[in-house]
Amino acid sequence: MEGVPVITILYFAWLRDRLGRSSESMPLPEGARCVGDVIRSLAGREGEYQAVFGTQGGVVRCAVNQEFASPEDGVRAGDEIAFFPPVTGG
Amino acid sequence: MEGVPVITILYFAWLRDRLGRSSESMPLPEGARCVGDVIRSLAGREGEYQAVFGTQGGVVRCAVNQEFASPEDGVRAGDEIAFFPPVTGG
Amino acid sequence: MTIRVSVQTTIFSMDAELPRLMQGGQEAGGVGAFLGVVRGGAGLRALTLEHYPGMTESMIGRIAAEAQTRFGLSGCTIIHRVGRLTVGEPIVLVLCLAAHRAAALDATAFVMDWLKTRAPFWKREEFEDGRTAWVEAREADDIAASRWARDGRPG
Amino acid sequence: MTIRVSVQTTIFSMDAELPRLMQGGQEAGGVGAFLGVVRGGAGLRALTLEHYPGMTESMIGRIAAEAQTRFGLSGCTIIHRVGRLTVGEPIVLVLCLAAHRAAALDATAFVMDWLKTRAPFWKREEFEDGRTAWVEAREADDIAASRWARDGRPG
Repeated sequence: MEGVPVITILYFAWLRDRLGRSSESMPLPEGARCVGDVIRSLAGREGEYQAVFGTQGGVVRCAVNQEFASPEDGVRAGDEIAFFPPVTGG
Repeated sequence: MEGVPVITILYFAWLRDRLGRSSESMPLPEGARCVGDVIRSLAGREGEYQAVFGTQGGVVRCAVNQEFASPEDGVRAGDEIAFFPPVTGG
Repeated sequence: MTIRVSVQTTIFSMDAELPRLMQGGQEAGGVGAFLGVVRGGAGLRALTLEHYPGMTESMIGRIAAEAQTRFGLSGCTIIHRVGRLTVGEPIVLVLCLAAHRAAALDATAFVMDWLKTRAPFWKREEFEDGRTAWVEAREADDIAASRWARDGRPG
Repeated sequence: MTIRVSVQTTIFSMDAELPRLMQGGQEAGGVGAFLGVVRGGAGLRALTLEHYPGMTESMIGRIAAEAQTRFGLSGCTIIHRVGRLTVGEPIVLVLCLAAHRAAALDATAFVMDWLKTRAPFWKREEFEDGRTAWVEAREADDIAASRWARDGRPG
């Protein structure tokens, strides 16, 4: 498996509910260099993905390797990328 | 005892230590109408009273019937008048 | 609204106080709290707290009522110990129940500032060498209390 | 300085947390605290709290360390529950140990404001009629958190 550029994606809260999964492993999309590239790839899928990452993408927050991240932040093979709504703890 | 104009005086903290008593009953001093009159009467006593209510009177605080009071506040027979240093609770 | 005021020699329990406070209502979202303890250092061994029985309870009750009005509290508990307390022991507990955290924490600060300046307690320090001394009032406490007096009332 | 961070399903005890916190030192004069509970009303029955394991603990640990530096704390305890919690149940406990009350209470407000905006927790509401809904983030929480960002850092 060495050399296969895979990323792990986690979904929380209503993103998980709507997408019907809490995580997935996928190859780093062709040419993807930043979080925004991954989002565009996910928005290109059918069904809920398009709604969650396209239409409603503005409210989706992201973390890369457990650090809050912006669409401009870089991604690499092996990264853990999480998508979730704005936090509501405390 | 009806008609004898008596006041109760309480002393707290270092005032009590220096005066050697925590309370006393005394007749309302002749012509006394306010807290200041009582203070002047006590300052006229010998020994520690003079020091506590004269020289150091500036830091002494007062309550009349368990309400903070100023030298100008009135006193009447039956009143409970307390003298103490600035409070240091909490 | 539940107000509870106690001046006591015995220790208190935060866990035991909470259910009583929380009777203040389901609409409450949080409890602001402050627990004061005897601060050590400079050879201090213990404090002895003296108070003015009767006046203490009435002043603390008024402080609680004022906090309730000003911050819209659903409950307020103020427990102040008296007697001899060694370094590290709890002196005072303030609990303020409110719908939101800002009101709960602001009310807690308000109550503490007023307790320091309006409740008739006096502390005597006892040092390891046997020396004792009455604690002098801190100007900083008067300044802290004055920040709440925007309505011009002295207390 | 003692920092303790816990994300747990079980209830916590303020009394049990205090001795651990107080190991922070004899120089401490007080503990500021906030206890958040599930606020009732509008037919709410319970909340379910979800979090991002790993990231939650690391973010809370950073918030505690930041509070320690900024307010000179001697100790900081942050316990956040996850899972299903009914109305009135405790969600979060923050304890900040400091030499003086102002620092202890300000630090407590600081930690709560940052927890609300920087710790990856999400709440789902469950109503008496069986309906459920994810809680939306409050703009007021972002504003509350931004008041601490005088150094220009976003969090």
